[in-house]
Amino acid sequence: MTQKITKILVANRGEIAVRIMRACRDMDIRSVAVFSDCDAGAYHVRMADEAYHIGPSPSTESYLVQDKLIEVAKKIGADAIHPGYGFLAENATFAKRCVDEGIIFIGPKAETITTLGDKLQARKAALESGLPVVPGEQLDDDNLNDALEKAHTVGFPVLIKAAAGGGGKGMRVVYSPDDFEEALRSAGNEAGSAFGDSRVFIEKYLERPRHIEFQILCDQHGNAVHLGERECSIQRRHQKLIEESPSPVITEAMRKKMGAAAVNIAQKTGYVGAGTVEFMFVEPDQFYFLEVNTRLQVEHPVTEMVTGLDLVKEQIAIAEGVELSFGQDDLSIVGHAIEYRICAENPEENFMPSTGVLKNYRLPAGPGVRVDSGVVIFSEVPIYYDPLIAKLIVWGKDRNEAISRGRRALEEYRVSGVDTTIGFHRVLMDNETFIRGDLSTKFLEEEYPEHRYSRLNNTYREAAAIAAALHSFTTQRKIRLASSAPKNQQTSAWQARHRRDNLRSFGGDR
Amino acid sequence: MTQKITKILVANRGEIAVRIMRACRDMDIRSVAVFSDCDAGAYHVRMADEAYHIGPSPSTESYLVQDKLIEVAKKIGADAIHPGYGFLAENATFAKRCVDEGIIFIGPKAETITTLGDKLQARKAALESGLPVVPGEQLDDDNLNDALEKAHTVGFPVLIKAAAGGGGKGMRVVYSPDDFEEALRSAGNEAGSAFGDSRVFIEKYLERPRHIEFQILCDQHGNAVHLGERECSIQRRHQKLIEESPSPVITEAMRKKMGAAAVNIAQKTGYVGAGTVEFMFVEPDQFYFLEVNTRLQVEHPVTEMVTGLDLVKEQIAIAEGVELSFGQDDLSIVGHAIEYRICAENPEENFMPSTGVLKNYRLPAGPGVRVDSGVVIFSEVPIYYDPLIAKLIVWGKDRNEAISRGRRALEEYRVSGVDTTIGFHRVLMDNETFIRGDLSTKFLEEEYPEHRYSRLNNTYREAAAIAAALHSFTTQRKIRLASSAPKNQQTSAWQARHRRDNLRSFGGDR
Amino acid sequence: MSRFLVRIESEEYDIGLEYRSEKYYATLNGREVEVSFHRLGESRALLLIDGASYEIDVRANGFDNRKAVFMKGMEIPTEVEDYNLAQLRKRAGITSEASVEKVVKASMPGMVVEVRVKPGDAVTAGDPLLVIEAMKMENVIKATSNGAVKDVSVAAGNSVDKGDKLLELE
Amino acid sequence: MSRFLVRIESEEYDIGLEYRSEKYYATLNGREVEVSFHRLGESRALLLIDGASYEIDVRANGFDNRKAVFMKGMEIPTEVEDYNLAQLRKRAGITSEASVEKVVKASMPGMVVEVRVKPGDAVTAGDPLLVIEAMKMENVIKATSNGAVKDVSVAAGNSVDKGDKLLELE
Repeated sequence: MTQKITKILVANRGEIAVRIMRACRDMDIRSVAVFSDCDAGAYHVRMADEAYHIGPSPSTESYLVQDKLIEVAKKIGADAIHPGYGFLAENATFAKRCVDEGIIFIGPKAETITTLGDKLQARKAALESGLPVVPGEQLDDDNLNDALEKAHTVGFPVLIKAAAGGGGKGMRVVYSPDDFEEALRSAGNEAGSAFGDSRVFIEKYLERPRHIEFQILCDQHGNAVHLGERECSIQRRHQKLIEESPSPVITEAMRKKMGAAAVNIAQKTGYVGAGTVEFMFVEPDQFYFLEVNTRLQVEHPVTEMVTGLDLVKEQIAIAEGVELSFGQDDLSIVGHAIEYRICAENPEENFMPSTGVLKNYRLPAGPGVRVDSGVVIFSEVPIYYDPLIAKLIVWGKDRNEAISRGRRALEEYRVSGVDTTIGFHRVLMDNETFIRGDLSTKFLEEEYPEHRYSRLNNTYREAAAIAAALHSFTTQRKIRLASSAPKNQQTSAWQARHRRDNLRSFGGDR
Repeated sequence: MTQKITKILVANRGEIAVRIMRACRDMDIRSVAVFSDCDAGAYHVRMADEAYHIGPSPSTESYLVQDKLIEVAKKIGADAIHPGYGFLAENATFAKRCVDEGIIFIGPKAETITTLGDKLQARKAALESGLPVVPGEQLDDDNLNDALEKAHTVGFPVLIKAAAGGGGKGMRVVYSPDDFEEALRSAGNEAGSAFGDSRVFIEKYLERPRHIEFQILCDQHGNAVHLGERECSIQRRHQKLIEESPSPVITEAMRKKMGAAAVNIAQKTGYVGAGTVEFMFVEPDQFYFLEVNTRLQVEHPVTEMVTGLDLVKEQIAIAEGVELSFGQDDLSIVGHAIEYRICAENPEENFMPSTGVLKNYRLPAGPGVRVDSGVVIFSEVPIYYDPLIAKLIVWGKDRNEAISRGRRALEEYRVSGVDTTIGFHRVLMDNETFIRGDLSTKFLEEEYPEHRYSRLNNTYREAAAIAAALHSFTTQRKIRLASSAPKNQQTSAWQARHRRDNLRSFGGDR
Repeated sequence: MSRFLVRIESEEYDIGLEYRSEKYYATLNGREVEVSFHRLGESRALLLIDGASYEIDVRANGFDNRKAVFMKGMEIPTEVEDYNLAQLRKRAGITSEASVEKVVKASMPGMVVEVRVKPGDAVTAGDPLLVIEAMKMENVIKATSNGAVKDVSVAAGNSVDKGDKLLELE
Repeated sequence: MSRFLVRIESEEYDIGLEYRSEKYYATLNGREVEVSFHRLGESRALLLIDGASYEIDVRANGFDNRKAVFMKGMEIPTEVEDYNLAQLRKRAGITSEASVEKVVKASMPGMVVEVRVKPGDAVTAGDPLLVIEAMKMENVIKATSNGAVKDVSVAAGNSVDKGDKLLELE
């Protein structure tokens, strides 16, 4: 009982929309883009077979408006909607709405999203599936004494977490009982205003855990597999920056054990589609269930690179009702992959977002290099959305080869017009602790407490000094030569010279 | 007894120079570019750690001048020279010269190059190694009757080939004994003037063979492996255009048999380094030795994609004296890879070379796509060298997935400023005979006798018509609006409008 | 509304265009089509035609009506004329300018290796006229229409630049 | 020969430059270096320094001496001055213009969420001044030097464009 999908509306933008459309093209499925005002010339619109305008730039007036998406999908006869990640990807209401309108939602069932989206319910499901969870306690609404007692049972430091949480909101680490009351109150308030749900719970706070997650795939016929782990310990503000697969510390035995646990909770909750089961991991072999992400994740390409699978194609096949074409034993991990999130941000200014037009944009290439980009040269990075503009993924036959290729590709990547995380990543690739694979979610604050990410040395400084002086020199020289020309001709001699010479050298060693 | 290489002079240009420098970076080896006048801003110069000018644009005055290359290598203390392909890659004199000067030549020994570079000697070596060769005969210099008799023994049609041949020069197909004498004479003359060696021999002419070649790797310690085959049957004028690995017709048993034959001749001739043993193949299981290419080949990336190895890194390790880190049994072929040669040529004008500046140059990307490019945006494609500007390589879990990704990547690839083979390749990916894998070296002339490579249909024609009319319309409109402006402002309204609007829309559906 | 006649291969398309309150309105052979047009660079634009997305590059030389439209991995040669002028021209029996070009020019720089015709020779479309070596390959320049050789401007051994006149037919 | 003083981090470099018969001649802290310079685009060039290859992008704003040099995956902030003027300035005890900038400007468009200081407040380098929300994230703007708040130009809820004045220190 399969239903061939022939046209997919991609309810997203940026790199993930482009990524999904590439899979559509590979499957000979027509892809449909939607776009807001400021995305009228965006790369995902150019990549699509069809494209429709859905509203003003703010996502609340465009990409998040369920009515508009459904309206376009029906008007143009799309069989299915792929939500990507973010926006409506984990919105149970939207998933249900699609189904009600006779459109396939490429993702898990609405009920599964609801269950796993609530941290308390997810924790319960994990316990029932026999997964280890971090020691912790649910809290009654208003009983502070009871809560404090439970905190003592769990043992300080404790972590207060919002039941409906995400993105670090409604989360507090409490080291001492004295600070508990205030932290509890403020976490509840923050959760209430952010999610409309002030329920919180407490967990034992792990000081230096690794973030390890397992990719799962489940078809509509009860078959489920895991595709190995990803290590995503390099984070800032609970947002991942570098992900890799496999993890440097997961043995084959641990992979089997944790993978089985991941498949188990998926099957217990009736999971369908691609998903991720997240764990905290403490060496050598303790792991704790964290949560399930009911969507395709940003970092899915590292799993693709080491398994040879195309996860978006698998998602679509599952949505069509096709059985998985492989079992757990058919899968193996080959080599090592690392993903670098290329964000329009200034790492030294606490990753402050940066906007602008990409005056230069040149992708790295060659052996072992993949780029999933949402922008091209002359694209504008608008203010309205996530600052992730692209992902660089490298593959090597082992972790060392992957790191070497990462270094090379990051140096090849050329972007001008916005600040990016490229230089930051390049610095990390020389970090001995990273190279040793000694990672934790505390990595950045421990290694770079000053937020300075530099590999400037005297040779580079000298080269940059000569470059800067040459820029001044050539500009001055031209202004002198052109001083009798009308004023508007004087702006930039560097430019003027270039235009006249039409890309030829003006000097050099000929 | 290994010698660590720390600095490599890359005696080449274009995509292969860039490719080699990428491997150097991955191995933390300093790479040195050399460049001619017109390559002063070339991509390989920008990619290098160091770069030195070696002469005027014609390759006979720069890239082929052995003295200059040796001089630079010695001046800057390069341990090794990598010749790439073409230029001096198969020049035994240069290989010997390097060794004499104490510089490692990354390639086989001079003697091996000499032996295998001569078709008659190579044929003899193949026979001695027990490889099947095409039925054929050596010819005495001046005895026509004897030659004709031998042609009859071999059986018409016969192929007359120059002993020193290459690139189709000194080669004639003869269908009838009546044409034999003239063909023999003209082939000899052509060979004499092209190679300074008028010796020719005759072979049975195979009508529709496949071109199948095996990649080999041999270290300095007598270890040798093959890395499976490449099928390179899609050719024009004896030059390959599309290569893939594995071949759609080679079974595991045939791969073993032919691979063993390839390893055998390599070991018999004392081969060291990376090389390719070429065969003609007639279904279902006949194969004939053709020649050995004593260099890295253009199409090496398809082998890299299905084996996970980096052949340039392997070459360098072998040159350092390191033993191969794997045996034949450790190797396996995973998935399927196809390479498209992106040449600055017009396929419909018999692949006439095209030169110019790349006003737009955007690489395809995403899952399963690799690009080895020798150019970037604003690069100039000069008249002096090979028209190959880049290679697009796609990988899929099977041949169908690779073809689908090839289609998609070719449509993503955007080049303006020169003609290219991109559209040609895209058309071939819809060809049923190609999709079936029914290939031969006659493929192009059989399938496209008119040299027309088009997939225009009415929908595309209509879109192009509207685009062209809009271009005229917007240009006219601006000229009208600007008619009182000074003359030099009128050139292109499309441009003018663009500059003023700074990348914003001028119309559309907002 | 401006009206254009666009020729692609042997097909002709009648395109009407109008720009009104920041929008483009188009007709294709008399039928209305929804068009949205977004500039992406000097000669590039994103064109949506009834929703279908085309990223286009247009190359025009400014000397004649020909424009090359690059899209979906294809380079499509087009000829654009004012619709009314095209009708006048047709009624007068004049073929369009692209097909009456009789001057053979070098399409790339190179060296003339061989000239195979001389003034007065009759040639048929497809006949080899001369051979130019460029990028280490010999390229045969062929006649694109029937005619007679009027004049040969180069000789074997000459270097030519792109656009140089090679010979003229009549 | 023109002479420049270039400051990168806390290091100073004395660069001499001359252009003679189509070649550049350079000195670095008095030492001669071989320089070759090849234009690649509007603000890009290939620079060979004693053979070492650097593909550079230079961004200059035209208002002050600062230029950002992008190379080898790094963006390197530099300050370039005429060498002699720099010496005069130093003798007069004036610090370079970059470090005396007291006007805090928005480095990106966004919305002011919170203003944490008011005129008259004393601030130390690193103190939070205000919070701007952009791209769904809150960004804290901090003082880059010690001083007192002279004037605040925005209030919570205001939208700001890149380059807008936010407040001024003294």
